[in-house]
Order: sequence, then C-alpha cells, then structure tokens
Amino acid sequence: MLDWLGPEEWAAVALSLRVAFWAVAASLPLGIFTAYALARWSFPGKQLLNGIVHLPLILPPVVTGYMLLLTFGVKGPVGGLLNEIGIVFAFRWTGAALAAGVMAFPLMVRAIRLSIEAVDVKLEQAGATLGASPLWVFLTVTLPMTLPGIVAGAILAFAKAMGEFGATITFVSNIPGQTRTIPSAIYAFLQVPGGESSALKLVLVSVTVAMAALLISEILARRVADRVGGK
Amino acid sequence: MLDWLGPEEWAAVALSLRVAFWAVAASLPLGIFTAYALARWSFPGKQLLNGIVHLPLILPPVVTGYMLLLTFGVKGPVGGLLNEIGIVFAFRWTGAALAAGVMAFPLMVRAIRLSIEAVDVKLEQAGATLGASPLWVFLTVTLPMTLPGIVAGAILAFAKAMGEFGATITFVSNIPGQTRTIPSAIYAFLQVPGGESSALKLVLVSVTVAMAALLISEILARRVADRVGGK
Amino acid sequence: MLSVDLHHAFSGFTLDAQFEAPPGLTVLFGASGSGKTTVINAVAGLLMPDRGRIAVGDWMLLDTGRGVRLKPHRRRLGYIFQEARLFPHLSVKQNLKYGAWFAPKDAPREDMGRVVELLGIGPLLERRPGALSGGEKQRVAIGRALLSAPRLILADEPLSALDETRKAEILPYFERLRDEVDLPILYVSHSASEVARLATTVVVMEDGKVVRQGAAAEILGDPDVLPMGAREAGAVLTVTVKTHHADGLTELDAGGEPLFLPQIAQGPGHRVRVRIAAHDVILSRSRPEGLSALNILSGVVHQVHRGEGAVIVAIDTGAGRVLARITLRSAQALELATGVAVHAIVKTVSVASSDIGAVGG
Amino acid sequence: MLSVDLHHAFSGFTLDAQFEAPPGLTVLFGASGSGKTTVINAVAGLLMPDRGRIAVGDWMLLDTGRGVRLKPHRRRLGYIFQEARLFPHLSVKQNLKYGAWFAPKDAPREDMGRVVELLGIGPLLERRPGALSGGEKQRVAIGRALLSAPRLILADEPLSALDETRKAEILPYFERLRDEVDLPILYVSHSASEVARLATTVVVMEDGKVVRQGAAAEILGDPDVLPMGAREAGAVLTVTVKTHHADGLTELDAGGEPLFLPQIAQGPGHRVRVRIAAHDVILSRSRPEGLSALNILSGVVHQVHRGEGAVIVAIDTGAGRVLARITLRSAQALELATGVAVHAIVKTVSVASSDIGAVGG
Amino acid sequence: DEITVFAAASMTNALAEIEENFEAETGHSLAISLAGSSALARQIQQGAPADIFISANPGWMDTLEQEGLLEPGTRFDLLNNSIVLIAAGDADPVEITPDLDLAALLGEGRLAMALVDAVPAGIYGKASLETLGLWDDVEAQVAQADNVRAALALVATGEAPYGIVYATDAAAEEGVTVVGTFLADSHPPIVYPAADLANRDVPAEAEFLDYLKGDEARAAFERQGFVVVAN
Ligand SMILES: Nc1ncnc2c1ncn2[C@@H]1O[C@H](COP(=O)(O)OP(=O)(O)OP(=O)(O)O)[C@@H](O)[C@H]1O
Ligand SMILES: Nc1ncnc2c1ncn2[C@@H]1O[C@H](COP(=O)(O)OP(=O)(O)OP(=O)(O)O)[C@@H](O)[C@H]1O
Ligand code: MOO
Ligand SMILES: [Mg+2]
Ligand SMILES: [Mg+2]
Repeated sequence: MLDWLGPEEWAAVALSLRVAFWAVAASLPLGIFTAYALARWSFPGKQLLNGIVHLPLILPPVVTGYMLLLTFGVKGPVGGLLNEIGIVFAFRWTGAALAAGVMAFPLMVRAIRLSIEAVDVKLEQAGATLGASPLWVFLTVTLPMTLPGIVAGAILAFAKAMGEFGATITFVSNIPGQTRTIPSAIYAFLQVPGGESSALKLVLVSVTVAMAALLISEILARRVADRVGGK
Repeated sequence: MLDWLGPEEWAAVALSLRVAFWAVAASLPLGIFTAYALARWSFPGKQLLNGIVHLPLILPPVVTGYMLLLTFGVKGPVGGLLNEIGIVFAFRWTGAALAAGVMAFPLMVRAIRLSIEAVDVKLEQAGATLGASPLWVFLTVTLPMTLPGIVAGAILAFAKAMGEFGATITFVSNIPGQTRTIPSAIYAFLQVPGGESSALKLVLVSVTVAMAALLISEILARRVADRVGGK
Repeated sequence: MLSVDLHHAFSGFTLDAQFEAPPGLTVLFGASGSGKTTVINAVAGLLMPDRGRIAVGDWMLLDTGRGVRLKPHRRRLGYIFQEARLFPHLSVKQNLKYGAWFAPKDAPREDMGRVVELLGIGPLLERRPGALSGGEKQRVAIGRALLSAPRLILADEPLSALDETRKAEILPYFERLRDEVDLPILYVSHSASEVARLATTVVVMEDGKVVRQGAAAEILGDPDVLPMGAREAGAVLTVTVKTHHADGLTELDAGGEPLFLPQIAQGPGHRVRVRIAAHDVILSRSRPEGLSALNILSGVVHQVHRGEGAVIVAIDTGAGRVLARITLRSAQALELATGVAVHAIVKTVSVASSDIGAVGG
Repeated sequence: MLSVDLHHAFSGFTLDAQFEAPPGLTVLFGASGSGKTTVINAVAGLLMPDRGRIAVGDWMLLDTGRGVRLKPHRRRLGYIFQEARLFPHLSVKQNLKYGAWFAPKDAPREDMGRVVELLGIGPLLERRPGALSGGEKQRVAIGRALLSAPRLILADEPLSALDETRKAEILPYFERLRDEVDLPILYVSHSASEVARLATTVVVMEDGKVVRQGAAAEILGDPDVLPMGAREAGAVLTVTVKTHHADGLTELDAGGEPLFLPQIAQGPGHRVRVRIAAHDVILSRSRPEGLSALNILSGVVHQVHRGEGAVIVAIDTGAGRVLARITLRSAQALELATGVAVHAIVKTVSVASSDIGAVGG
Repeated sequence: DEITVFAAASMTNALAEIEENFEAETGHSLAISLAGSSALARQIQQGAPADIFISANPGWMDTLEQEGLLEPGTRFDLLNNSIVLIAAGDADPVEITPDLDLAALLGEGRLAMALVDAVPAGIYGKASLETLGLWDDVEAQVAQADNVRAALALVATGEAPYGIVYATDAAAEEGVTVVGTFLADSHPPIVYPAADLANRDVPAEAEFLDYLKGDEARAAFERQGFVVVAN
C-alpha cells in the first residue's frame, strides 16, 4: 500500500498536511480578531481593511505570490527584518504555510464574521451586566457561540490551504521535501504528456484527506450546535 | 483615460465583469438551495454532497480546469450532450463563467449555509403555524433573514470569480475577447520580459472593481441588518 | 371539540396527558414546568410526540398509530407563543398580515382595523419588532395570531406581559372569540381570574400529567381541589341581567336572589358569569343590617372543609353553591356545620369586572 | 439612594424621566410602552441616553454633562431581563455561576445552594436553557442575577411568567434582599400586590414621563392618584406582631387596634406591612356583630372621593388611614361624609399573605 | 478570415508584434490564445477550435502528432533558444564546464530553475547539468518554479543567487547578469515547433505559417531575443 505512492509523493502529502495545518492554526487568532473587528467595530479604514483581507481572493494567485516574494523574501523589507531574528520564510515550508494562510485568510474571516454577526447582541449585553469586560464577554459568550462558524472557517481555510498552488510555488518555488506540496507535485505531473495517472493518485490522496477533515468538522460543528440548541 | 489601457485590455476587463457576474448570478439559486439542504436537511449522501461542493477548493485549479475540460468540452460526455441542444461552454465566455462559478461555489455555499444555520428555527415554526408551507416559510422568513449571508456569499464568489485563473485558462484557454479574462491577461503579460507594467495596470483595475463590489455589498448588508435589528 | 392524548419523553421529563376539551375555551393550568407549553406545541405540530392522537372534532391532526401527522401549516392555527416570536425583518403591519396571506380566501376573517385598535398598536404599525417594548411585542403577537383566520387558537400566557388595564381591554375579545366566532381555544394561564372569566373547561396539569379536568365552575368551586392554592378558590355563578339602575349599578338575578354589580355591558335578559372568590365572602348567622355591602345571599352550609390555617365553607344558596374562606376561629365562633343556615355577605365591588364574562358555549 | 435623570428620544417615543429612589426597593409602574424598560436599560448602561445623570449614592454611573459613562460591566448590576437572556451554550449551573466569576473576590455573596432551592431549579442544573420551560428560564435568570454579587438589582417583570405559588415563594426573597442585604433594587411590575408588598418607593410612568412618585403607602393609598385603576387602590399599614395564637392566627397591633391574620413568619415585636385593598373593606355605621370577619377598625371618614361607578372612602382609624371602595348607592344609604364615624370591616383572610411584608428601609 | 493561434505564453511579446503586422498586411484577423504548452495541447486534444499551435515543448507537439491532430507535413521548427546561467545583480562571468564548482558558487543559496521534470526550460537545464556532471552536487539546492519567468523573478529579487533560464528572458531583465551560456550540445535541442492543426480548414492558415517563416516575423522574433531556425 505504501509503495502505491513513491517516497517523494509521500513527502509531498506529509508536507501539505503540515503546511495546511499551520497555515490555519497560525492565522486563526488573527482571523478571529479581524472578523470580530469587521463585524462589531466601526473605525476609520474599516472598508480598507476589509478590502485588504479580500485581496488574495481577487488577485491571480501568481500576483499574490509575487507580492509575498517581494515582501517576505530574505531581501524583502519584512522578510529581511524577520531574518535577523531567525524567522525565515523563503524556500521553507514556513513560507508555503504563509502563502497558503494568506490565500485562505479571506475565506476564514468571512465565515467567522458571519457567525459573529449572528450572535445576539442581547446576550453579550447580559454578559456585560454580569460584570464581564468586553474581552471576557468575547471569550465567554461570543467566541463559544461562534464556534460552529470558526470550525467552518477553519475547515474552509484548511481545504483552501491543501489546494493552494499558484501563490505558493511563486513565493517559495518547489523544493522536494521543503516546499513541494501536493498541488505543486500534481501541477508538475500535468505539465508532461502522460503524467495524468501519477497526478490522479495525488488528487485522490488530496481529496481523501480533505474529505476526512470536512467530515470531522461537520461532526464537530453539529456537536457544538446541539449544545447551543438543546441539551 | 480610455487609452490608459489598450482595447484588448478593456475587452479583458469587460469580459471579466461579465464572466464574474454570470458566474455568480447563475450559480446563486443552486448555491442557496445547496446551502439550505446542507444546513437544514439530513439525507443519505449529505456528507458526499458537502465534499463535492468543496472539491474545487481542495484541488489545484488546474485539476478542476482539466476535469471541466474533460466533462464539458465538446468531446466530453456532458459537453457533447449540451452541444446538441445548442449550449456550448468550450472556449466560450460561458465556459469561463462556468469555471469561475464552480471555483467560487464552495465559498458561496459556506457563507449562505452559515447564515441559514443562524436563523432561529422558532421563527420558521411561527411561520408554519401561520399557515406558510415549508416553501413559503423559506421564501418569507428564512430567505430574507439570510440576506446578509447571501450578499456576503455572492460578493465572496464575485471576488473569487474576478480572480479565478487556473481553472479558467485550463478549461477554456486564453482567447482574446472570448475567454481572456483579467487574470489570464495578467498571466500572459507576466510570461514575457517587460510585461510587468501592463500587468500592474490590470491588477489595479481588478482591485478597483472588486473593492467597489465589496463596498456596495457592505452597504447592502448593513442596510439589511439594520432592518432586521431595529427600525 | 378537541381531544388530546399524548405521550412524550424528554430526558428528565415525561408528558403523559389525555383530555377532552368540549367546544369553547379550555385553560391549561399548572405550575411552571408542568408541561403546558409542551402540550400546546404538540397540538401545533411543532413537537412530534413519541405517541399520541390529537383531533379537533373529527378532523384528525395527529394519530401516530395510523401514521397521521399533519404538518403545522396545514393545521390552520393561531398560536400566540409564550415569547412573541415576531418576524424581525417585517414591520408590525407585515407581521399582522402574514397569516392572512396563507389563509383560504373564503375563511372568516377578523377586521384588521378593529384588532389593531383593540390592541392599541396603531402607532406601531410601521415599526419593526426590534423597536417595541415587551408588552407591545406580545400585543402584536396576539394580533398576528388572531388575524390569520385560524380554526383553532393556541395561546400560551398571552396576557402575562401586560398591565391590568390592557388586560381588561383584551379579555373581552377572547370572550367574543370563544362565544361568537366559536373557535376552539387552548389557553395557558396562571391567573385564576382569567381562568374564571374565560374558561369553559379547565385542565389542571402537574408534572406532565393531567390531574384534573372539568367545567370551570366545577374546578374552581371545588374546595377539595383548589389547584391554585386556597386563595384562588371561588364560586362561578351563572346569572341573568335584570336591570341597569340609574346610580350605576346593574341588578342581576341569581336564582331568585338579587345581586348588584357596578354597571356591566350586557343588556337585560343576558346571562353572564360572575366569580365570587372565597376570600371575598363574609359569613354571618344573623342577617346583617346597615352594611355598605349590598349583596347578601342566604343559604345552608353544605360542607365545612378544613384547609391549612383556614376553613373553606361551601354554602348552598338560591344562586348556587358559594364558597367562603374564613378563619378557623370564626368558623368555631359561628358554630358552622353542615346544615346550619348562614348569610353570605359579598361586597358588591368585590365581584370584579374582570370576573364577569358573557356565558360561553 | 439612586438618582436618575434621563432624556432620550427614539423616533416616535421620547423619554424624559427624573426620579430619586431612596434606599430600598423602587417599583417602576406604568402601562405597556410607558418607558420602564428604557429607564432600566439606561441604568444598566445598555442604552446611552442623549442626556442624563445616574448616580447610586455618590457613585456616578452616568453624567453626560461631564462625560462620565461607566461601561455596563463596571456597574456591578444584577439585571433580570424581561426576556430571560440565558446563555444558550452554558448549562444552567454555568449560567448561575457566570456573574460570580467576575465579582470582586470579597464581595458579599448569596449562597448558591440556597438560591437554587428557593427557585426550585435544582433538577435543572445540568440542562441547557434550550430545554427549559418559560417559567424555568425566568427563574434561572433571577438566580443568575442574584448570584452575581451585585451592588444594584434591576428586575424587569421578574415574576410575570410564574404561577402564584412560585411567586409567593420568591417574593420573600426580594424582601430579604431589600431589607437585610440592603441592595438598591429597581423593579418593574404590573401587579399591585407585588408593589404593595415590595415597594419602598413607587415611580409611576406614563408615556415616557414620571407622573408621580412617592412612598408605596402614599401612592397606593391616595384616592386621587390610583394609577393602576380604582380596583388596585388600597391602604398600606405598618403594624407590629403581637402574638401567635394556637388556632393559627397571628394578632397584630395596628396603632392600638387589634388585627388578626393567618399565621405569619415574623415573631412578636417585628414590624410588618399589610395591605388592605379598598375593595376588600366593608363599611358599617353601627358596630356589626356575629360576623366571620374578625377585623373591625373604627374611625372617622376623612374624605369621600367619587370615582366612576364607585366611591372611595378614606377613613382615619387608629391603625392609620384605610380606604374602602363601595357603591354610590351604599355611600348614600350610609350617609357617608367627612367627619362621620364608621366601622371598617376587613375580612381577616382578605389581607393576603402576599400583601404582608417585612418593613423595609 | 479569422485564425485562432494557440501559442506558448513565452511568445506573448513577439506574437503581439507579428499579429499587428500580419493583420494590417493581409486583412485576416488573429486570435492568439496564450497559455502553458501543456494546457494548450490538452485543449487541442479535447477539440479546441484552434488552427495553429506553437509549442514551447516539442514533447507535446509529438503527442499531438501521434494522435493525428496535426495536418501532416505542416510541422516545422520555428525557433531556437539557449539556456544560460544567471546571477543576481552584478557578477563575474564563469566558464560552464564540468569543472565549474557550482555548489561553491551557490553556497547556502538556491539555484532557481523551472520545474526540472515538467517545464521545458527546467528539463533542458537539468539535462545540461547532468551532462556536465554537476546535477548531483546541486540537486538539493534547486528551487523549481512553475515557469521560467518565475525562476527569473527569484533571481531578479535576489532571493536566489543563481538561476538557469532562457537567454531570451535573461536578456531583458535588468536585475540579473548572464554569467555563462550552456553549450547547445549539453542538452537536447531547444526548439519551438509550430504546426497547422488538422481539425479545421481555414485557407488563411497556410498564409500565416508562411508569414511566420518570413523576414518580418524573423525580425520580430529576433527583437525578443529568439534565434529563428534557419530554413
Ligand atoms: N429602538 C427603539 N426605537 C424606537 N422606539 C423604541 C425603541 N425601543 C423602544 N421604543 C419605544 O419606546 C417605548 C417604551 O419602551 P419600553 O420598552 O421602555 O416600554 P415598557 O414600559 O418597558 O413596556 P412593557 O411593559 O410593554 O415592557 C415603547 O413605545 C417602544 O415602542
Ligand atoms: N427539549 C427538552 N429537553 C428536556 N426537557 C425539556 C425540553 N423541553 C422542555 N423540557 C422540560 O419539560 C417540562 C415541561 O416544559 P413546558 O415548557 O411544557 O412547561 P410549562 O408548563 O409550559 O411551564 P412554564 O409555565 O414555565 O412555561 C419542563 O420541566 C422542561 O424543563
Ligand atoms: O510557455 Mo511555457 O510552456 O510555460 O515555457
Ligand atoms: Mg410554558
Ligand atoms: Mg418592558
């Protein structure tokens, strides 16, 4: 069974999982924060922030990847600074995670934002009258009630991160074991005549993994919804 | 001003707008239906449907494009049938819209589904006791209360459709005036030396259009939310 | 005629209720958590019970044995929920009109203007529910249910959020529905005076079970039952309007005995119901003179029922059986026992206006 | 001492309310839509009024003039909302504990077990709010507010969803809060007996304005005001417990006159409040004999106030001023006028248990 | 007549010039679809309405020829190209021989190439390095981009110190220096074949193919740095 895929493909699968996991895990707090800010606050530049969040969706992935390269590459303004404190994205799996995270960010934020907007402000008020500061109200009322949306957003982001290709390969290229994710590998197979069957295997793996993640998320979300709805 | 972009670029902008508009408009009813089914019904194969909806997100766009080509191309099983009744997707702007619609579908469905799940079942029950059949309850209670989510889903899908590249170019190629959308034009510019500035112009147009759409959607959603919340 | 037979188990609570409600208004009475809302939800079709049968006349709403489970929207109900459940995206007016939309074109309808005026919600028509006070929401919810041309009204504590004045305005409307429109009504209430005034039948629930059911007069007048605590015991008498006097009093004929009430709406010859709360009756062995109380009913003690800290005395008078709640000390001082002749003194005005109702079905 | 001065305009409704609530429990009284919830929301900080000042003693919650706008969570409130507003994702127990979490560690606390028992919610602790009945939700909401160690309690019709028995159980608890714990309480109610029993002060609202405020006895006993309709008028007397008799009666001393009530909880020497509703008093020129009524207060007519269809007579007795609502016919028959000596007959048991309260602040 | 040309995206600039001249001269109109050679070839397999195919990848042209999709006898090699070693910024030329210590040049840095098993430029580069016996030394350090331009960008931004790209691309990029050219015999010949496609018969097809072979086209290609195959 294991030799159904070659070691390089297995490496690509493992890497994709790692990249997608960290892309989601690392961006989730910022995603929740951004979603909350967009849902509940009004501040100057809110529409600008909203626009920036959506940019990766609007731009062709290559452009996003190129912008990441210019910004977070070792020669880039941010990448250079981070480099000095030992954080390197260029040509590392971390960079792949960054690219995937950026591309998935708008999906995550939208889902979470919709859920936050659906939380009844009256319950948050009840929390406040009981002495909970806005932060505590958020943590004890808004956040738990938003869980289904957060799960949905995270899984959407995870799926996107598993499938992200254009920005990733442009930013961190395709280095076996480092940045060669499943989509990069599939892309490479599809470039040459007769590569379809190898590509298909990876497609199947990718689909299986993502379906499993989806199923788990559905079960999680159902459980949360049950808790909120009834017993 | 008009000659800031050449006629071919203007054609690409116009085409992208048309493609994104129809991608969203045509898939919206199905998106709402699917979201409702996933949110409120339980039926065998529900998880499978959920998985299929998410597929375009998980797979590299090239794969989706290739699958569309195999299915909806003139030689494909579905494309061949449709061809006989005069509906052609292959290498037409309609195909670009199909590709964009398919790629944007999971985003649309997720957003709408979250909104539907947030509608209090108790209000739907109230509608039923007042004599509204499930369809009427849906039309008069669920749907209007879901409007912010539908707007959000549509705009997310629109943004995605404006930015979609990989599946589109793989499915319907990059034919000027027919299937050359903004992202495809940007791609072609980026493949040759000196194309960056032309690409940048198109990026700006694309960003402007999408931001405008976003802003309108925010205003719309706010208005709807105000109606539901207060006066 | 509504017949209900339900079995349903929640974790921690089991409903096991059977009752038959004759035409008219049936009050579900019982402590918080006794299962009233659960019954109403089952009748509405919002709760599918584990087993059960619900029929209005020979129209079968539910029969799990035979697989009949009418969908809620086919049951043609006017359900006034315990929490208003207004549609937040519709204006008050649109909320009110909602049900009429789906009613058969030829169904008898209430007049919108009339209902709006009765409920005092005219100035609110263009607002959305989010901008209403608690009582206003409840009034709109009542209107919405009434205007849906229903064949059965379910009302779950419809008046509990309202002040006395408003209650007094809306109560006669439910009476009219009960009597003139002839709608079966299932009504949850905690208020004995509401029950006395409205109920044709009372169904008393306790912990998911029906512990007692019967005509309102019977249940409220039975010193052995007192489902609502001794304070709420009282007799419900059916009397006939005799004359309206110039000084604002209405004279009634209670089985030959005169009874005076502050002016009531019904004209001479009409039969009305009055409630005489047990704690509003004073007893005397000799006929008292020179009292401000105008109503003195003579009778014979039927039964002396010792409760906690007080005694309930049932007296058979010409007007019917009247209950009096007095102290043990007074009962002993007056040497009350079955067969003893006594006079029941009822303060005119203690027969409160909200305890008078047109006689129903 | 709570002082409130608020101006706020909604489209279609303007609030313009000033009142000073001395320590104790202040009832906001008024028709549906008169602005009660709006006032409470402003005190809670959930509504930021256009202009206003709210202070508890010298602790300033709001002063728009000086830019003071304390956030709700800094106000340390126990707010019992008109609709329960429980947290659906937390169990009943977690809901109850929520406020305690955020209270200062040294704040005086109610005992959870006691509150749970009082409210009868012990069996519900592990459930989620979605599986509770309407009244159960309201009881949990009361518990949640009480257990948050508040410095001010806001209660918006906290008992309206409850049955009489349950109400009677919870009322004494609010009394204790008022008297022993010495919490300022702002309380919305539609029920005159709740008001009479609980209120130190009554604030009457009408259409966004405070039309009358004062001590409970004063407002409820003033025949000129009768904010709640004539039926609700009544005297509130402060009396002292004398002895508990073996036959279940408690003898009270009302300014020298004896008054008999069914056994009450307070021991001899305690001062309690009783309410004598005007419609529960019968008048007589001669001292009546042989009645089941044990309480006869002698006095002199202070004023005869003609209302619609009835007359309210204020009588100065040794126990204080008592009101009687009688018919015009009786008033004429008895030739009542200021200065005339009369006897007020009060049925013992018509001084209901829910009208007795320990004397507050 | 309208002629649809499917051409590798790396010819964008040259074809833009040729299109203008050809249309002016002949009155025919051209629709040029620019995409990756593999995508175009697959579309042709699926019945794309293309008349002419110009591929950057002889392998895909072979595939089409075997499937009988080319008009027999019309295929010819249009262009030649060469691959070069480039360095970021200014750098001294090196001699590309088996003695070159490429690994030492790179140090910790990356060697940017197009996908070495999938994209022609990468395939050629890998072949050369293998011929020279350098491949094993540097394999682990190769960063593979999804196309030549992306590889070029990695070097131009300084993220990778060296890269292997087409001479045509290197010439036009200011940020890089060509430090050496790979000998033509170190890799399979780099040719861009063109052919008439069998599916449709537009008389002007032959006219356009002839034009491509003509002097005007030659000049246009040479301006973009291509070497036109002598014929
Ligand atoms: N957001 C709003 N916009 C406009 N009007 C409002 C808004 N909120 C409340 N009102 C109006 O203000 C008035 C007072 O409302 P409030 O909720 O204070 O009444 P209330 O005295 O608590 O009544 P109830 O006893 O029915 O609960 C009502 O007429 C209501 O319609
Ligand atoms: N989904 C549920 N799961 C478990 N128990 C439930 C559920 N819904 C209701 N119950 C329980 O069933 C009992 C009856 O509830 P119901 O709402 O019928 O009471 P009620 O008589 O209407 O009370 P109230 O007067 O307080 O509204 C309650 O004890 C309640 O806790
Ligand atoms: O146009 Mo290519 O096939 O990506 O070099
Ligand atoms: Mg209930
Ligand atoms: Mg209110």
